[in-house]
Amino acid sequence: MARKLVTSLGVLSLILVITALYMVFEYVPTEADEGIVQRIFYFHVPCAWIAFMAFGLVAVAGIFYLWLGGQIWDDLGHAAAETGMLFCTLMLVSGSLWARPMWGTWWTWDSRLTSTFILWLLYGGYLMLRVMIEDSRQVARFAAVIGIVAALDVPVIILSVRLWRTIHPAVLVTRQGGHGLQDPRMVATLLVSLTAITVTFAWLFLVRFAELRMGTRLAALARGIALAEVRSGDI
Amino acid sequence: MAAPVVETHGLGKTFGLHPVLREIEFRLLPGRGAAVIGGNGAGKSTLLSILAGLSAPSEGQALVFGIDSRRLGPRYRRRIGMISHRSYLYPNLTARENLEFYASLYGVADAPTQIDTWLARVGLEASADERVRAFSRGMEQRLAAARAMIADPMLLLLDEPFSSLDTDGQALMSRLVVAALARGAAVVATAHAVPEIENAELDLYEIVRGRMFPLKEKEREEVRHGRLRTLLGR
Amino acid sequence: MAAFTAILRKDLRLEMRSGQSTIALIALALLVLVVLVFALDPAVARGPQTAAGALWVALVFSGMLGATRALTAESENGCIRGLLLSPADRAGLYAAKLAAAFIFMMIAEGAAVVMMVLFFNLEFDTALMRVAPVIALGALGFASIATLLAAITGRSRASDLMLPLLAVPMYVPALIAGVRASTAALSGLPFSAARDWIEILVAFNVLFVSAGYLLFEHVITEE
Amino acid sequence: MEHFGYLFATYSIIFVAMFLYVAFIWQRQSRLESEVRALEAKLKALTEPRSESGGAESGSKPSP
Repeated sequence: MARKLVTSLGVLSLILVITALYMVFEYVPTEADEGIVQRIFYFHVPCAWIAFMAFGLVAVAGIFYLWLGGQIWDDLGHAAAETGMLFCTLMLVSGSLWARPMWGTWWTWDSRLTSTFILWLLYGGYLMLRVMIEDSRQVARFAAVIGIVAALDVPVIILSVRLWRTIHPAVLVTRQGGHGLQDPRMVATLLVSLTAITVTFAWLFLVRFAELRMGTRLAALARGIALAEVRSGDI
Repeated sequence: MAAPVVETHGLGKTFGLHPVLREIEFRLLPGRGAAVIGGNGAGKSTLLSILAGLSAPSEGQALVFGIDSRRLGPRYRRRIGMISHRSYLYPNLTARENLEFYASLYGVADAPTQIDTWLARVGLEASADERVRAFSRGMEQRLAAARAMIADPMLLLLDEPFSSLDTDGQALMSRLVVAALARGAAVVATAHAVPEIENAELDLYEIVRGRMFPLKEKEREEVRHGRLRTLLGR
Repeated sequence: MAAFTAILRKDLRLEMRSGQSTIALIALALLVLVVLVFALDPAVARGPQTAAGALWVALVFSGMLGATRALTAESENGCIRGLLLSPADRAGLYAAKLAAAFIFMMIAEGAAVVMMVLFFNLEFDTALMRVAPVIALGALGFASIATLLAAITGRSRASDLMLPLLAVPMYVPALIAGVRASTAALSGLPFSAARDWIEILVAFNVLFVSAGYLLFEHVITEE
Repeated sequence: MEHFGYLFATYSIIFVAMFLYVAFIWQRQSRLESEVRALEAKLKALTEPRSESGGAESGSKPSP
């Protein structure tokens, strides 16, 4: 059943991504000011949305883990964090590749870039900690706590970074907000690619989650065997 | 009949792939003592950690004062005293300061008198104002006993309490255990092989390959005389 | 509450006896300032803006050390288990450790402020009185996350790397707000100029002190 | 078609990254799956002879 769901999501995401790519490269008109590079935007924005949403998932999984226990919640949070990290990285890379021709620089401390960069650092710390602690039950509790605390931090980060950049005007104040998708075809393209990326995220997330569940099952089996071996020696 | 202080149901603990404890069924009534023997790494300390609520069982449960050991609130933790292989004493505080600190954590009434009494009882009144860092292992163990018992616990968990004590110290520890039993406390003590508690009536248990067995009368005698024969060897 | 005072009193007594943490923290804060003085071009780097920045760098580093110190006091002889075994509630333990880390940080910051005035050519005047509450808010915020995270990273490999890796990104909002508010205070601007920043600092503190208070029991217990 | 290189690079990176991620997980998953199967067989072999006790053996039973 689960396998079927993963496969069908994969197929669906493939179809959606191809459609979205067609729309991005062929269907949508070129934006007047920014030219062709503006087309990066159609995948960049969905990646950003996924990055934030995945972090929400990590926090929710953390709350459920601390509340109910159960390895499944930990696997859920782990998969969400890792997949979220992937999309967060893609967003930073695509943002950078967009900024270079547009702003003439690879990186600028624009408010959105800064917030997402901090988000990326938080994801990185979370995933790094998972590697650095061996005991699996300890990891689960620690990761849950960090996931929750980091999610609490996100609104404060966004707020402070926004205030930071507006009060302290830079040469390159964001133009991103003023994109103004004048053409309805642009809106349609954005919506389709948003759906495509979301479904792709769900697919990647499920693939990773299934793999983690398999690992959990393997550990349980190994424990069962160790126990059975000890028992078989009982008098 | 009084409610048991400790009651375990199918208790098990696994570290990684290694089942340290399994299927442990154990009951202890107030005023009774149990001595648990077993070799190094047999799981004695793990059992005590679980009973103290410091460690969570992997299977089954342990009820302490009728409460799941993982959910022991302050009220119940206050009634547990533990001596482990680590002393839980601050090396840079004096003996008296250490006891003052724990007395305040446990909310001991009339703390100064109690502290003096306990320092005298464990024979450390002369070293009361020396830092624990300067103590020998045996003195530290005596102070740890005072620390564990200062709040008159109803459950005493003693992890190899006789190790590193001299003959006097062992006799002292035995007296303390007997006194605790006499006032109705339950005691679980662990030992490598021979339980040195001379006068106390302790029920003997042995942990073999993760499971705990009561020792029968004949086996008891053998253990008392220092000839431990593990069940495994039968 | 009884546990809070007992543990904090014990920590302060231990600290007064050895003075180790205080000296280490002050030394670290001073070193950070010295490094910054040499790292920055003295022709450009003067005045309140740079001074405030330097002060907050010192705060972050001393905070890392302070939180670690407050917790490692319990690691000798397994004292942390003694605390967990005792009736002391975990939240009280968190509050005591947070308070200890906060006090250590404030002492280090006191020294750092004096050095800042000397190094960055400021005046000993009322501006410093206005920076004090900002620093206090920042130190409390850092101590609140660092105490929670140090309990986690203390049990990981490479713990001295993991603590900053987790704590610094989380602290960014308070860092931004704190530096701006301190700059405003040092420049002699009225309170209204720093109002937004102070509000962010307060919000950060409320959020993370309560999160730490609620979540600490999950990170301090063993399996 | 100014800056087409940037556009092309972006989309290439996005899809190469996703592809590599999935390929990596799949490879690991198939390895895990074979391990799980091996362990399942082993566990079965271990528990089979005493399956009449339904796994909850009392311990006092004489070993076969």
